[in-house]
Amino acid sequence: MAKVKGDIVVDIEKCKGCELCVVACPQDTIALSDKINKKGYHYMVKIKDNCTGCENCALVCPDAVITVYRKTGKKKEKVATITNVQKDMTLEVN
Amino acid sequence: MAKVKGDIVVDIEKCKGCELCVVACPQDTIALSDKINKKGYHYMVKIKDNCTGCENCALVCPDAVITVYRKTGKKKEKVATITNVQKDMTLEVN
Amino acid sequence: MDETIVKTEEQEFLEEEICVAENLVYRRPKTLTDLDLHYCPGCGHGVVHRLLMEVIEEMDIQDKVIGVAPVGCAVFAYNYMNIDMQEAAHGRATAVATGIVRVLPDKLVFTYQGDGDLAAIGTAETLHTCNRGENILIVFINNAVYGMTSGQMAPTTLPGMVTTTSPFGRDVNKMGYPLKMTDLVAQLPGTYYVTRQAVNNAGNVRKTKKAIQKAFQYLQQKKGTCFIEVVSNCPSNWKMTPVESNKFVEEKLIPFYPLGDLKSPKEETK
Amino acid sequence: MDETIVKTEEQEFLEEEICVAENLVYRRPKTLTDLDLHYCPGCGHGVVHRLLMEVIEEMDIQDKVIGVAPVGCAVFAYNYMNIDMQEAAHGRATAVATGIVRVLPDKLVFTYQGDGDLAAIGTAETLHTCNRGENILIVFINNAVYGMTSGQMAPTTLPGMVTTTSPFGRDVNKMGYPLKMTDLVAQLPGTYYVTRQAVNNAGNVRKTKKAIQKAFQYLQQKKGTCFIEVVSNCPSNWKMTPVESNKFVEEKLIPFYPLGDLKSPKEETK
Amino acid sequence: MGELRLMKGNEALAEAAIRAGCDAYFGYPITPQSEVLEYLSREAEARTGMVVLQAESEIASINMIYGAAGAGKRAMTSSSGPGLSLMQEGISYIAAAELPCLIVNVSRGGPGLGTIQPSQGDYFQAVKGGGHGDYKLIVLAPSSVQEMADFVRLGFDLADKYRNPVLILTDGAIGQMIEKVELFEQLPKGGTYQKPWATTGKTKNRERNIITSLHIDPKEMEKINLRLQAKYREIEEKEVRYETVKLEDAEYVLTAFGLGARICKKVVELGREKGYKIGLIRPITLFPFPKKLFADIAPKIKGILDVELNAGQMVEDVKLSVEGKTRVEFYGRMGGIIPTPEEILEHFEKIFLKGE
Amino acid sequence: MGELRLMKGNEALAEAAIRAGCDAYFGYPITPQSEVLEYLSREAEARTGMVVLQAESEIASINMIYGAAGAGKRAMTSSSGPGLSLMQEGISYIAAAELPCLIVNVSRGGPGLGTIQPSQGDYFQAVKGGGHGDYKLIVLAPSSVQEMADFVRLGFDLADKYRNPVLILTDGAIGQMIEKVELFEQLPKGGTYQKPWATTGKTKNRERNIITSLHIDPKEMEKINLRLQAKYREIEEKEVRYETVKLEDAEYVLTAFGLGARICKKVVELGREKGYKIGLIRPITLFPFPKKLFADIAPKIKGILDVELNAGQMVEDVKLSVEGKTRVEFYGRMGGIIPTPEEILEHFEKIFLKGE
Amino acid sequence: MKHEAIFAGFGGQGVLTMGMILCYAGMKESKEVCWMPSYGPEMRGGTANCITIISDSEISSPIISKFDSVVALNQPSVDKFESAVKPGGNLFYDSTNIINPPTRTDINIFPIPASEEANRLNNMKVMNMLMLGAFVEVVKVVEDDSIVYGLQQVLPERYHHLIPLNNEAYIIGKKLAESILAKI
Amino acid sequence: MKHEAIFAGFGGQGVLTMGMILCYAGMKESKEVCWMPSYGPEMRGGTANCITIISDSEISSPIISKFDSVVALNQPSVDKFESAVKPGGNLFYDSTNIINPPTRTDINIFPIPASEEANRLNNMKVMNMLMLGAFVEVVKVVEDDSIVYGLQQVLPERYHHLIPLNNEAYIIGKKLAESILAKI
Ligand SMILES: Cc1ncc(C[n+]2csc(CCOP(=O)(O)OP(=O)(O)O)c2C)c(N)n1
Ligand SMILES: Cc1ncc(C[n+]2csc(CCOP(=O)(O)OP(=O)(O)O)c2C)c(N)n1
Ligand code: SF4
Ligand code: SF4
Ligand code: SF4
Ligand code: SF4
Ligand code: SF4
Ligand code: SF4
Ligand SMILES: [Mg+2]
Ligand SMILES: [Mg+2]
Repeated sequence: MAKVKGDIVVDIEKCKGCELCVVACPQDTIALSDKINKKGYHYMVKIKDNCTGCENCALVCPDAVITVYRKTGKKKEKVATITNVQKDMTLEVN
Repeated sequence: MAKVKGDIVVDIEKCKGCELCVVACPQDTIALSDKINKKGYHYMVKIKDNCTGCENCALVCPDAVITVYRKTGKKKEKVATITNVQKDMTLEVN
Repeated sequence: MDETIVKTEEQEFLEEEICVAENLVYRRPKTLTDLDLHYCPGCGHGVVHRLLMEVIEEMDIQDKVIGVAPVGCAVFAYNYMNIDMQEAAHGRATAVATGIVRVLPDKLVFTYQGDGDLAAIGTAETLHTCNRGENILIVFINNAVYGMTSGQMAPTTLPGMVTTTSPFGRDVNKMGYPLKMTDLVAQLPGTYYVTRQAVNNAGNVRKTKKAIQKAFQYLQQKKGTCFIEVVSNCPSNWKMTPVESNKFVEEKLIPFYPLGDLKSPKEETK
Repeated sequence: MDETIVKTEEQEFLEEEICVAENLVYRRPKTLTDLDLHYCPGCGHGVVHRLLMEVIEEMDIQDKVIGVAPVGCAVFAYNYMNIDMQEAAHGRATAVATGIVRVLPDKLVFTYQGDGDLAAIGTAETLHTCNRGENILIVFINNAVYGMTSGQMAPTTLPGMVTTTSPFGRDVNKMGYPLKMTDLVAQLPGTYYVTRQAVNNAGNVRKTKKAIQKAFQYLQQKKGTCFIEVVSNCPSNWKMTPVESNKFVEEKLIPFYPLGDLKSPKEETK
Repeated sequence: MGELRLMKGNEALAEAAIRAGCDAYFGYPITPQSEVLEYLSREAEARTGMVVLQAESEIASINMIYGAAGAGKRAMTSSSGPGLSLMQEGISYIAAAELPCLIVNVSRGGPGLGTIQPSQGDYFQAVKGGGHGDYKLIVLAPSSVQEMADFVRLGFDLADKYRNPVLILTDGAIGQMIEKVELFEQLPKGGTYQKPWATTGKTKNRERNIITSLHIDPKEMEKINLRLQAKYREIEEKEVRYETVKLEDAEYVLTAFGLGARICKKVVELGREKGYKIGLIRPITLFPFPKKLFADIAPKIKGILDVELNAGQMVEDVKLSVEGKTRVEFYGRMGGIIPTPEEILEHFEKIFLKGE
Repeated sequence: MGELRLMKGNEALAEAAIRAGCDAYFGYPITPQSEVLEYLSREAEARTGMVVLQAESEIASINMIYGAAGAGKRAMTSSSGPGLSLMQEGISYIAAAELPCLIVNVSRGGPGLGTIQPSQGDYFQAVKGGGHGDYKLIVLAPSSVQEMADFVRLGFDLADKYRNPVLILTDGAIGQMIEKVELFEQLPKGGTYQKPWATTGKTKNRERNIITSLHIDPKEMEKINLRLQAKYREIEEKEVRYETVKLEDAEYVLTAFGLGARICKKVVELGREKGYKIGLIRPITLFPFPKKLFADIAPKIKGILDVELNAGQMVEDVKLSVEGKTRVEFYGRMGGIIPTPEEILEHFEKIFLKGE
Repeated sequence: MKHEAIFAGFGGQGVLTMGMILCYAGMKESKEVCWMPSYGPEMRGGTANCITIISDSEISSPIISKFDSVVALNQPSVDKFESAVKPGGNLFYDSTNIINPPTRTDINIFPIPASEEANRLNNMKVMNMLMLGAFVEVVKVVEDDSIVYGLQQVLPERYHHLIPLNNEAYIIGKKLAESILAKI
Repeated sequence: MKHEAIFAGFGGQGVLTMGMILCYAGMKESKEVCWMPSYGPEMRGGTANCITIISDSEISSPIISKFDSVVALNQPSVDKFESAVKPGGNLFYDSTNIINPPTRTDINIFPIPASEEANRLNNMKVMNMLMLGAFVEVVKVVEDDSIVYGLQQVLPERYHHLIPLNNEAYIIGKKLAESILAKI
């Protein structure tokens, strides 16, 4: 487990399954689910617990559906409360 | 008298008295008449007989009213017959 | 629904310990509305929208910014960007922005234009706006194709590239070479900051955001026209997956349209 | 009329001996009609008209050439040039020329445009025509002002220069710097030969003619777009005599718009 | 019989352009007609050597047409509402310089950016003249894919015959839909009309040709205008085209053009089923408008219901034709909404029958 | 009484723009109206801080107006025939987005490049809509230098009141001529109408403002269209303006607008001298057109002679108003030719009196 | 005879092709046919549909809002077009991937497990032929031969080796519908 | 009272100014005035003219083709406008520089040696005031005082020192016309 611990939350109904986050993740933490959302897209899910909170996935996501958390000693800039994110997508897929 | 002898013919009714030819002539051969043509312009006239046929005046004339002749030993490119030029503008002015 | 959620112990720990407000490092900017973007999966438009809204949120200039988006896939930008916006006729965004900034000189006005828009029909407006040095930011999404109208050749389409109107590949002898508007406007005295960026990977996204930040700062200082080309993708019309399209950006587009600042203020370049 | 002709002996001699067909070295080209040009006294338009017609006569291409002149002082060019011509809408000459040359690829098509026409309203057409490399010659008369409409500011008006729409002098902060279209088009791969000339003195007139000759040769060889800027004058709207205006060209315009080839074919530059 | 194919309206139009011997197409993409440029980009050059060029804008397109038509060639462009608006200066120039060419408006809902759904809101622009000055286009309104093809040939012929631009005014529905179409055979490229006025290079044995619309002397300009007006009167006399349905015994007449007329045919059927003596006039040429037909029938009928996909535009020409001699009512839908036959019939009943 | 001055029509218009509190003028030179931009370049900024910018084209001008008007400011442009044609897309957008602004057409003889002499050939373009889609401009037709000034103020007020573009349709003669004009006092810059819809930066306490004319859903688009049409009906009810001369006992009515109406006033004088019972209707608003006035008077008179400097454009609105209830004749000159009162009277006599 | 249908689904599911095949089939039988796609920016995001009309006589409006049959290949299409079926008309849908099935009782509903069956054939692309088979079995507007002809016209040459597979799918679709019809 | 005149000559001879001065003079006397220049490309090449109308009542058309008076400062203007004088009207022209004088007999012709006299005053620019003097002397549409006022309005401040010279020229013009009138 890396020193810096991170985690992500994905708004699966907004995800379009473009897979750009998957390619962007240096940790191979994420992948597309074999399920589809209401729009018919295979949405992104976490498949490992090694997220470092590097934000890469969120940065490349065209639909701004990823929220990233990172636990470090450093003081972070103030950000506001999170709204409208769903948490039920941390599925193991293969 | 220079070795190369030249002469010009001006279509005075087309001349607009812009004086550009006068400034362009290296020999000070030409000037504006104190008379005006039908359009109301002081037209260009020859005031000296030292024309070398250098063409400068004709080159800068925006109204294409100057015909130039030059007598040299050299063989010249064939040009067609001259039309529509008037010859009564070789007045002495001061 | 038949989906069962299997949480590992580790996951439970993470959620409890990490997903709390004080650890939040990235979330959708609030200046982006909650609507689903209508863009195709993987389209760079979404990334650039988000970056603009992030910068506006971070700089707290929502009440100062006025956006102009002309026809093109991003014509609905006003549905997503939670700021005052004007939709513009195809090609005329910079004229519209000129109209706005001349009467509201203290506002921060930006345009958001495609390559068809900015470099074909809007060529005259683009060049003259830059030449006058209007105090606006021009965001220029170069996806080498007319996205909205389904994939016709754009001024920036690469030589040999197949589109619906260059079905045998762009023939430079008949259709001309790709037009590098960014290179041209960089030479006009009116432009202050001219740069070419991309959003095909996280590193480039970071740089693009930086460029947008700088540009808004320059606008605040009334330095003149800022111009950011973003080399982007159009998976749908390129007939590629999003991942393939970003590879195409990397391997074909960026070599032709090299990234970096074409003109940057002296304070910055030294 | 009260004009008496006093001929000196010398004169008589000259006329007899010199003014004969075999000594003729310069006359009005026959490709110019016999009409009086409507231009103001000393206007450079006349000189360029004549040069074009001289080259066409000398190259014997009257039946190959088609000219396009848009609105501007030279809109009546078709009255003077004894060739097939099309009048074009303001700014659209190169689009019209494109239409012609695409359907008549073996003809030699040229446009004759003012600075307002080519560099303001016609910016997009100019740039894209050059970018496509249409096989035409663009003759661009830069007189730093809108001549025909009586002296408004042009894109090429010098900084500080007074015109009817810049009554306090062109303020580059509000109106932008003069736009050097020739520099821009020289960078497009579509252009083959790009040069800036002037007609303010006999030497420059000779060079301009040379440039026109070259351009028509390149058109015959289908080399792509040839672009000749001619830095010219507008005595009427500059409120100067023709002689003063040519001095202004020499002292103010040419330093800002330096003469010479901006792009010339490799065979030529070596 | 010609080749029978299933084609999209826009593609039939493009195919017909090739077959009609069109020399050059210049255009700019816009929904719902981009298929024209796309089809031609694929097909045209290889088959007839036709020039196909994607211009940098609609303004460039229309001026390229000006150049090519002035050079004596069959030239054409197509666009939709906003693009047509941009072409108005060029169209006025082309009409004034009397250049034969073909312009197509596959229109959509406006004003402004509007919607891309079909509409007939550009009737005024096409028929009254959206550009400056007094001029007229010959305006053809197809109502099927078959006519999309046929009117290209007809349009080029009329254009050449009268040295006048021809506009095909159609809409997104007709452009996008697929129907059977019988294609005419390939015609010689450039058509067969002589164009001695074209700028093709001044040869020794003729005076120079000039294409212009500038006539600075008002007397000269008026003369040109009078000549144009005389030409328009001739066109009004000779080139009126329309289709009628069940007019013989009609007490009420529906009128509509293009897509609207297709729907109204159904209305006539439905109405006749209910026993109403109802007929239809479909103007095919919007200019010249079938004035006389309307004027002649007006005193014999009880009323006209004009149906359009706009706020009421052709209805003015109907009223101008009948000069108060019968009641003229209007029913229209806008913004891309297409009225159903049932709703039109209902409206017809409400207006004309309920009071009786 | 306001300041009395001798002014050129174009300059009076420019001066009035400053005084009406115009915030921004964007324009491009074209004869016969370049004085507007020239005058404003000299005068405006120093006096009120008004923005004056020479745009790179008419297309840029109209879109700059769009931006400035969308930002809630009083914005204006002016041009002539060909320039107006280029603006048609922008005008359609402005009308659709309901942006108040002022557009001036100092028209000249067309079509095409035409002549720069005065003409009224752009009536259709102004009144029927030269752009795409169903929209209307409020159109004012001044016939004196005084009205060139007054209608700028009126125009801005109507524009703001209805959120609708206003077009002043005048011509080269009225733009170029000098007459006495009484100028109104300087009004506050920007006018006094509240514009809560303007894009001025989204503050915390309001939703974002959007200026757009795009409504991709036909139902939505139709709703917008119906709202626009309802507004136009309201304008038709409330804003009709006209002038009448000797209408009370008139047996024949002349009608003309702008410059034409000035000439026709003289015709009325000459006619009355000869004992003809002749009057004049001068529509001041071309849209809304004084339909009711014409409809009401039609049954009471023997005929109307419509006089225009074109091939017959307003005459269609006259005919549509009278619906066959009186004879409507037309007399027009084109291409910059201005008819004399005498020739009009002669034509009137020939048409209406010779047969009697 | 006149039948007005709409085919709807995600882009890539071949819904536009279904309508086209039907048109060719109709043309082969000298019927009047008319096909009208939805177009424009709503295609972004991936849904597509086409109206297809087959008739013995001239077809009036190409754009209609009520249909004799709706063929829906995904959930959004069921949601959007269920209400557009004329009373007594038919609604065909891919029952594999649909979560909220249609609920109307005044129409005939045909749940076809098309994805599942296509999956069994190892080619998701033939799902549209399955649905088309079901459609033709029920509405009988054209002959099966004509559909085979239509498929040949529409399929690019390079895919012609897939014709047998498509035909197989078509027949499966017919059978599935047949069995439902049997129950009605 | 209504007088319709046209002033015509080369650009630079001050013909437009003549009309303007007359307008100001008329306005001072509360008359209706209207001034209409010729404009456009025919100004290239240097000729200019303006129509000026002074009237006690509303002025209808600003553009007319027949004039009560024509004032022509050069040959082309005489050639162009001689035929535009109404029968019984006046034609004033600069007789110094004119080669082909007017020939009509149904109008009053006033040859004024304006260039010559202006030359004598050592300022060719005042030639227009000379002609204006002649014109006002004959047609008497405004008072001389009003002309002085008009001159002040029209002349830019920096030339106001030339007002006396202009007035002198004006009076000479009046006298020249007077002597011709005496002969009529
Ligand atoms: C005057 C006009 N012409 C054409 C169109 C059609 N049109 C809409 S967007 C567009 C181009 C889109 O391409 P681009 O600007 O590159 O934006 P993208 O969709 O690729 O982001 C075109 C041609 C229009 N709306 N208006
Ligand atoms: C659409 C349009 N806008 C404006 C004009 C008016 N106009 C005619 S020529 C011209 C510009 C002339 O300047 P330039 O092109 O520099 O030519 P020059 O007369 O100086 O040679 C303008 C603005 C026009 N004819 N058409
Ligand atoms: S934050 Fe970084 S490590 Fe975590 S999932 Fe995203 S890309 Fe992977
Ligand atoms: S980048 Fe965003 S939209 Fe794309 S798959 Fe990942 S989470 Fe979904
Ligand atoms: S340059 Fe020509 S027009 Fe000018 S003064 Fe000399 S001869 Fe006359
Ligand atoms: S030819 Fe030369 S020397 Fe002779 S007049 Fe002309 S410029 Fe002078
Ligand atoms: S068409 Fe292209 S540019 Fe438009 S949204 Fe889709 S991927 Fe993006
Ligand atoms: S106005 Fe200027 S450019 Fe035009 S003819 Fe006169 S001098 Fe030449
Ligand atoms: Mg693009
Ligand atoms: Mg110029």
